[in-house]
Amino acid sequence: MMKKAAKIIFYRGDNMDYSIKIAGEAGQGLQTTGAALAKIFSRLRYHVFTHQDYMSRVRGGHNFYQIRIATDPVTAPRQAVHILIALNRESIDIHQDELHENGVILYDPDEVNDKLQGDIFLPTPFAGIAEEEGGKKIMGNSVAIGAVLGLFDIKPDAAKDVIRESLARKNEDIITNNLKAVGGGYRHAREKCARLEHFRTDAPGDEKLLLINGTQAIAFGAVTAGCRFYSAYPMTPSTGIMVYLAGKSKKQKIIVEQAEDEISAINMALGASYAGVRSMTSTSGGGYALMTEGVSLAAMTETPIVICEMQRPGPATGLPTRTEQSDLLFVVHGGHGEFPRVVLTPGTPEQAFHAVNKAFDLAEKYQIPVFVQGDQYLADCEWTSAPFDFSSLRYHDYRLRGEALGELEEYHRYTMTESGISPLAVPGESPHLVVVDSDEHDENGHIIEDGATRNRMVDKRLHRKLKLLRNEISPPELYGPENPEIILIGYGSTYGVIKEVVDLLNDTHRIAMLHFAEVYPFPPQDASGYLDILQAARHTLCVEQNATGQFAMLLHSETGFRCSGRVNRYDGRPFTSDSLREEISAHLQDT
Amino acid sequence: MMKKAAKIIFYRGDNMDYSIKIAGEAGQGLQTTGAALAKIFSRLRYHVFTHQDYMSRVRGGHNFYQIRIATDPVTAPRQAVHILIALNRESIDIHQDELHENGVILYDPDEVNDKLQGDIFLPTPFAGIAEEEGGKKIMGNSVAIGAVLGLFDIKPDAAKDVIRESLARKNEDIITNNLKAVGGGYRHAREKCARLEHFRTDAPGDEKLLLINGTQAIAFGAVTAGCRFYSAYPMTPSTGIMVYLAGKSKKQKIIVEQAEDEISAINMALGASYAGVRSMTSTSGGGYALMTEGVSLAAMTETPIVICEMQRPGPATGLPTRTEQSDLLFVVHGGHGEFPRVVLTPGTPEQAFHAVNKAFDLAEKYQIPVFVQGDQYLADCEWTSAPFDFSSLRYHDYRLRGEALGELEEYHRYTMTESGISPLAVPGESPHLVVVDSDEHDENGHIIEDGATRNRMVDKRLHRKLKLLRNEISPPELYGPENPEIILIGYGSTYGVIKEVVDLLNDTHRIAMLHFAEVYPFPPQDASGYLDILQAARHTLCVEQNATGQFAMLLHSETGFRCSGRVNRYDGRPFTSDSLREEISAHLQDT
Amino acid sequence: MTDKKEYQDQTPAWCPGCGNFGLLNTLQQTMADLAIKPHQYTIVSGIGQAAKLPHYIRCNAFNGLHGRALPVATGIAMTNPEMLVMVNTGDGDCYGEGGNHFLHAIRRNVNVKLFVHNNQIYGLTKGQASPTTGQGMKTKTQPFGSLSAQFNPLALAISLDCSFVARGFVGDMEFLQYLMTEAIHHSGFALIDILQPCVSFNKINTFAWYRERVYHLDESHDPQDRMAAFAKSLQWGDSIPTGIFYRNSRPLLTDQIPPLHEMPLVKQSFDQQETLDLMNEFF
Amino acid sequence: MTDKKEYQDQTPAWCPGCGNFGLLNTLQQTMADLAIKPHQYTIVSGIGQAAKLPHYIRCNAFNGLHGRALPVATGIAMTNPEMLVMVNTGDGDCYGEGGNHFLHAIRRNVNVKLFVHNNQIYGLTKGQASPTTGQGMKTKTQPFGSLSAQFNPLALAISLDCSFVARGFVGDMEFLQYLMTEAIHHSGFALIDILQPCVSFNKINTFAWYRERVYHLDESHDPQDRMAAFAKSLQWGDSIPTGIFYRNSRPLLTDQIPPLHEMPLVKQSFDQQETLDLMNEFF
Ligand SMILES: Cc1ncc(C[n+]2csc(CCOP(=O)(O)OP(=O)(O)O)c2C)c(N)n1
Ligand SMILES: Cc1ncc(C[n+]2csc(CCOP(=O)(O)OP(=O)(O)O)c2C)c(N)n1
Ligand code: SF4
Ligand code: SF4
Ligand SMILES: [Mg+2]
Ligand SMILES: [Mg+2]
Repeated sequence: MMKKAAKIIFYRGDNMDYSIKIAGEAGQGLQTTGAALAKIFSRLRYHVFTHQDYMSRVRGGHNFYQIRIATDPVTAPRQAVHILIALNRESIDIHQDELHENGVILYDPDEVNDKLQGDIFLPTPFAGIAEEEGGKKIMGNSVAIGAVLGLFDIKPDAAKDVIRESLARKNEDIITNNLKAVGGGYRHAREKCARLEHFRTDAPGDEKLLLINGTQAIAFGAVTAGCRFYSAYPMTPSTGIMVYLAGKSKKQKIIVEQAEDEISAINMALGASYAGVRSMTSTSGGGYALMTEGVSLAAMTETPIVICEMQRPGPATGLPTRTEQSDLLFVVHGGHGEFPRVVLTPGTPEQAFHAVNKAFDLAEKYQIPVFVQGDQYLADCEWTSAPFDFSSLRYHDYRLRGEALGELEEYHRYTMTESGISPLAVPGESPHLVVVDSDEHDENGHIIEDGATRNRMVDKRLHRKLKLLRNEISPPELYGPENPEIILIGYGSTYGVIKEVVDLLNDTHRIAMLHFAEVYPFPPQDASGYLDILQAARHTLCVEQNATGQFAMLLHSETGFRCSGRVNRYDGRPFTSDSLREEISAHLQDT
Repeated sequence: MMKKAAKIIFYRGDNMDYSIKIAGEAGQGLQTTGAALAKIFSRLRYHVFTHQDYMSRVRGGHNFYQIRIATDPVTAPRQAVHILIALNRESIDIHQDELHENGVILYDPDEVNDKLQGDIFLPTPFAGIAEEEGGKKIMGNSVAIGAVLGLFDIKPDAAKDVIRESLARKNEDIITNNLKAVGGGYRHAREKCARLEHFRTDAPGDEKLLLINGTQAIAFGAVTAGCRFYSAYPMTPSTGIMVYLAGKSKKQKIIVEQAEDEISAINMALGASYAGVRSMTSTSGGGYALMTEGVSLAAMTETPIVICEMQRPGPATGLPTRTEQSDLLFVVHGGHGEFPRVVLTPGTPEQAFHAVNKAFDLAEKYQIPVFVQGDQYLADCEWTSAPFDFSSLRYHDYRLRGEALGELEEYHRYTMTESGISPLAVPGESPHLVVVDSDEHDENGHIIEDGATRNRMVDKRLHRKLKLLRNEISPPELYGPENPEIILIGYGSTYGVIKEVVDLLNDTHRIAMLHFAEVYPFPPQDASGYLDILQAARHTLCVEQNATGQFAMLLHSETGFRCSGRVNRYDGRPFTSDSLREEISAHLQDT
Repeated sequence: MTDKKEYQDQTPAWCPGCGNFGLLNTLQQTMADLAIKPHQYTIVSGIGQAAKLPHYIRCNAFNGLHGRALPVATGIAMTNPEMLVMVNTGDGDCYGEGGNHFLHAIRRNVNVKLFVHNNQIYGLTKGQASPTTGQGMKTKTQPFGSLSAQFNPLALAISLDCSFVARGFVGDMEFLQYLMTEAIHHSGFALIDILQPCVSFNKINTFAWYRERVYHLDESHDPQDRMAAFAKSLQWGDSIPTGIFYRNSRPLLTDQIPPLHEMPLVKQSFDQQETLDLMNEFF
Repeated sequence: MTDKKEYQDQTPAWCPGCGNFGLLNTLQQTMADLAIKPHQYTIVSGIGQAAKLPHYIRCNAFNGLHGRALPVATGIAMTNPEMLVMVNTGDGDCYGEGGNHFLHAIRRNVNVKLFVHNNQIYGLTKGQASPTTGQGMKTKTQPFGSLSAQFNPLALAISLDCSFVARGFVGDMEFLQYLMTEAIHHSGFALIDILQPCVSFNKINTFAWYRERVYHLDESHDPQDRMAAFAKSLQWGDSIPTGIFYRNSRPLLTDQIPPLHEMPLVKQSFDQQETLDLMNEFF
């Protein structure tokens, strides 16, 4: 059965929908400020969507943090900005064009040595106000937060808890002074801004909202799926997963080991999995490249493992802090020899949370490598969402342990079975021995070289499992009318932006999104009618964050269906709903 | 224009066509004996085809070396054996079934403690005869050679040069005694064999013939293509390439460096290429897995490199000394990010020789990684062939060096050009600097992060080059009638066996082979009519040495064409012409 | 003490006369004498002749990739510190392809026993130089002789403050058994570099060659003395010391990891419900 | 002697106050004083903050993959022994991801100068422990502190008989320039481990911390004495020696390779016709 999105949300028209951009150098604290603002609004039960743009450096350069706040769910960035907090002169130059006609630019006149004229400017001496309020220069960030609250006339109290939490380890004085700085910023904006009438808040929703990004959702998902061992080597944009898990190591009893390289990372994780616990590793494209031999080892030894591959623009080091979907076919085909694998490509943090849960389940059930593939955009974007639904979470321990194992008369690691799945025993818990081998082997796990055993093992490991695996894959999600004339096809992190574009265009077009959150094995065509729907549509545009259209290729090679057109972006920046809408419109006009 | 095979050779019917199998343990010298026999026959201007089957061990186990000798060209192994030289009892048990009805088994009665009855046995005390002739036990191998010559009544003198060369570094006594042993074996066979009438030689051809295997052809090809630096890590079945090149290091001025691992191997080769010489590395699937990050580096830095990937059955260590074609899609899609590459899949040693030449040319012309993909079967099989045609060899030094470089006013490594190809300068030969970077970069090779430069560089590096590259790819070879009803589709090392099967079936069927020796970028469909021919055929069977039909997938994903059927073998053993014929016939009957 | 026969498995595919046989026998005898049951230990190996060993002794086994035995062993040892984890693998595997893991496994000090079958050659791939091949030795891929300096695993291990560093010789089985026993009893990462003649491809470092040169470090050698150990480790040539060069009592990695303080990870139960609260941090 | 300005290129993207600036300046000054022209040397680097250096100094540059600078440098040095080849890269890059190449580059003894910017941290990826991070230092990914033993590159290099082994400190630029000059003049693989404070992520090993501890090895230290060098290399903590610990005169790899005896490979002409004769071996 085709899964349908619960309700079609209509694009927000006149509803509250603002974008705030904080821009400046790395090291100016824009990340802290942005995160705090996002949290304040989500606590107020507004929908929030944030994304970040940062350079591969620790200080200086030019970065930004963009926050969208609205009463309806928001799932992508927009082009226009209503509030620009410019932490330096350069940020004004770069982003002034993006300002909404009613927008306002906050800047520190003591920092930007220039008199900037007009209503659109709200000179705000961040550090100065902080000092006036009795604090230190560094508390200018709190002034900026206060000023934003001021624009919307949200009382500074709303910031209290968030500020307190973000400074948890600081002394009370610092917290008090920061809160005073928020108040100062608030008053400054209320007093000095000439455009206050353009900023209004609608009543927020009733529901408590989560605010979570992709790496957090993946890591949280791993904890709830029973991950007990995580080894990895730091690599943007996957590092957030390790940071989250390391923070939970003690309480949740998860070993987090930083390996000397990615080869070690995957092999350690395989060792832990062999020993009897669920294990995972994560990396980005370059690290995955180094892991492919280990992926093949997982397959041959039938050792369960979950691998999160968070993409960034390649080849090689590429644009290390930006986004791209360019490792799809590499993940689908990586590793020498032939073996089954699963590749999940969630589109939102919530989907990522569930994907990781499914990944651990499938990896252990079928004793195969399972991938969760994301990208920098998914990793870093924060989404608000209703509390995650735990009812569909799986947890079943498929391993043969302790007594159950001990009671067996015989045990052979690779017993031939109809399903291809052999019992997976934990070594050491009984006199039975667990022997695994990267060479072709017999049922006992010992090296063989004869052709007949080889054939049987390939059938067991590959053909039989593959047959069952196909049925585990969910069909793509159709969002929009059931008989669309235009279909925007996507997978992975473009989910949110495509969805919004469908909303933007659905009053004038019969348009829908077809989103694949599980891409390998490719979703079977029989059960769900997605191929019929594609074939019946006039325009089928595959939207991808890459240069060659890898998903369009995969779709074609797996189903024979060729999209009528492709929309590709490969400059490392995400689509905004506005830019994608334009591209789609242009496409439709061309044809 | 579609390339056509020069002439259709007809299957040999009554012409001389014998298979000799030498079987025994590793360490019994069967490789030396086999190689000598093959050489003796090729020197006599018979056509020879040999293949080997060996275990992943140095002594013991069970191995064989099979030699086919004929007056017509032979390009694949056959099932039936006319002469079995059994070096131990086990070899008789394993291979007796394969004996041709008129065949004969040579064994050493002193070794096999059993009286074996009947005409099919020719007890030959190899060591005993050697000793009788005044030599040592170890010269039993020469007795075996002599016995084979005896069966065919080829005078022992025919062995003289070959024996002398193979013992080049030994003293004259040893050589003399070995030659005596050959004589002893000869006389023994003439005197004792009851089936002499079944062994006859037809007159050989006039043409001098080469005898060469796949790794030799690749390595020889590399030398003639100007390869100057080779770094690799030993891995079966690619090691032969390193051995050949190491042997030529001094005279041909080629640096051969054994790296500490495959990662180092490819990065060293890239360093050498950057420095200004043609360089290459080789490996098998597991090593290639480790190299994929380096492949991506080659692409980003636009550093020319040739990579020979010699496949063996996977996943992981698999069957390390056997054959498979299971890394095709991994080589086509390996490496993170998107970039152009070329994958050549020669079918014979001669094709391999030329493929390597083309690989070096394309790698340097387009500044990309170029793959020559083979497998254990291609690596180890020896073929006779007419002297290689050198007239089509390319050699052009595309690098900007010395004065030509010095005269330039400016030099930027990644100058934007219409072709996408920027001038490739050799550092150090002029004041111009050569700066390359694995990050995205500007024309000077310096790191950038802006989207506009990124877009331009992707267009230059990927899109523009890809357009030109497609035109460099040769169409597949059609062997057989122009309007076949049945087409056997193949790529890589199955060339010879498919060709023979076409010969075997072409009196009863309108059957042809379509062989792809260059698979990526996929040969354009427009210029040659191969797709029309495929579409017009009733049966299109894709023959592959793997379990999943990767080439059939690639063909489908690139052209939309689906083969009507597939023939796959994945037990690590090559197809024989007889076994493949049977499978094809079965297929045709089924449908 | 158990019968050594209990530890026998597949028939070895090694060449007759290979030094690996003595090593295998010694290991079987060690396990029998220590009465460590086959299921109580796991042997991890890479790829090569040495790395086939786990198929020839009854044990839990993970025969992994070339060069990658140590990370796998580390993963097992961290997850289940009650399991005796050993690595049996070759010089090429451990010091060549796997060199980086060798360094960092020593730094981690996991409780893994590393037995390197050092035949100073790549055996399985038929005779290329390994890191420990003597300088100048010619092979088919080193036509001018092996030009890189011979790798000294003991000196390196001592430089990294490896917790237990020893050398053995397969021709001296009793002593080797003593070393293995000590390594197993030692708490910490233990390296025994074991001289193991390859009769097929190493025609220089033969049984006779080693036998003429090896001697036991005498009582006067203090394995706690790092400088003395380093000095001894540099000795090679006419006389080659065997024995325990160095040992210290660095804390185990696993003793410093709080999640392991109560019991091995593999024994800890998991309750999904208890993890769901973590969601609250995101409100 | 040339003007240092000739060696300036892009503006560094490092944090204000970073130790890398001093290192860059010193290197530029060294090249200027030695009058080695930008096109006469090549700097190879991996990925990290340190590894950005080749963009900031005028030179031939190969900014490769994380951890893989040394093999690239080796390929260049073997192909063109007339080129001065240097590697500037980070501690994580060289001793972590690239550890295996570090070992084997030392063994090869190619004429490469390796300058490791040792800030005892992963800078670019924002503060995870590197192999040289002090034991116990907590980071976001080492919540219980870095548990592995601190990696000692000097001791390891000496154990491998590295041809030139030194330590410098960016806060002591004149001495660092002396070390760089010596390394460049030395024939053989030369390591300088350079203490380079990371002001953003390493709050322990700061400029002040190093300044209080570093001292110059005095004249009495004989760099030919391997045991003394090893002893000195183990010193770390309250006082940290800098200077040339060890040097020897092992032959260069490239001097032992016959194809290089006449001239650099890159200068040798190629005549395809001359190679075709090789076919005769197959008749
Ligand atoms: C990634 C990879 N590279 C190369 C190989 C081929 N290979 C298998 S064993 C081996 C060398 C074995 O040498 P050593 O570890 O010394 O073991 P020995 O056979 O001498 O006991 C090599 C190079 C491989 N299996 N995998
Ligand atoms: C294969 C791979 N793994 C991981 C990374 C991510 N990465 C980039 S730099 C770096 C660490 C840098 O540390 P170091 O070498 O000490 O340099 P520093 O920034 O401290 O100068 C890492 C882990 C990468 N680029 N490639
Ligand atoms: S090749 Fe050498 S190491 Fe391998 S089994 Fe034979 S003798 Fe032993
Ligand atoms: S993060 Fe550290 S090493 Fe990197 S530039 Fe900043 S101070 Fe320097
Ligand atoms: Mg060995
Ligand atoms: Mg660092």
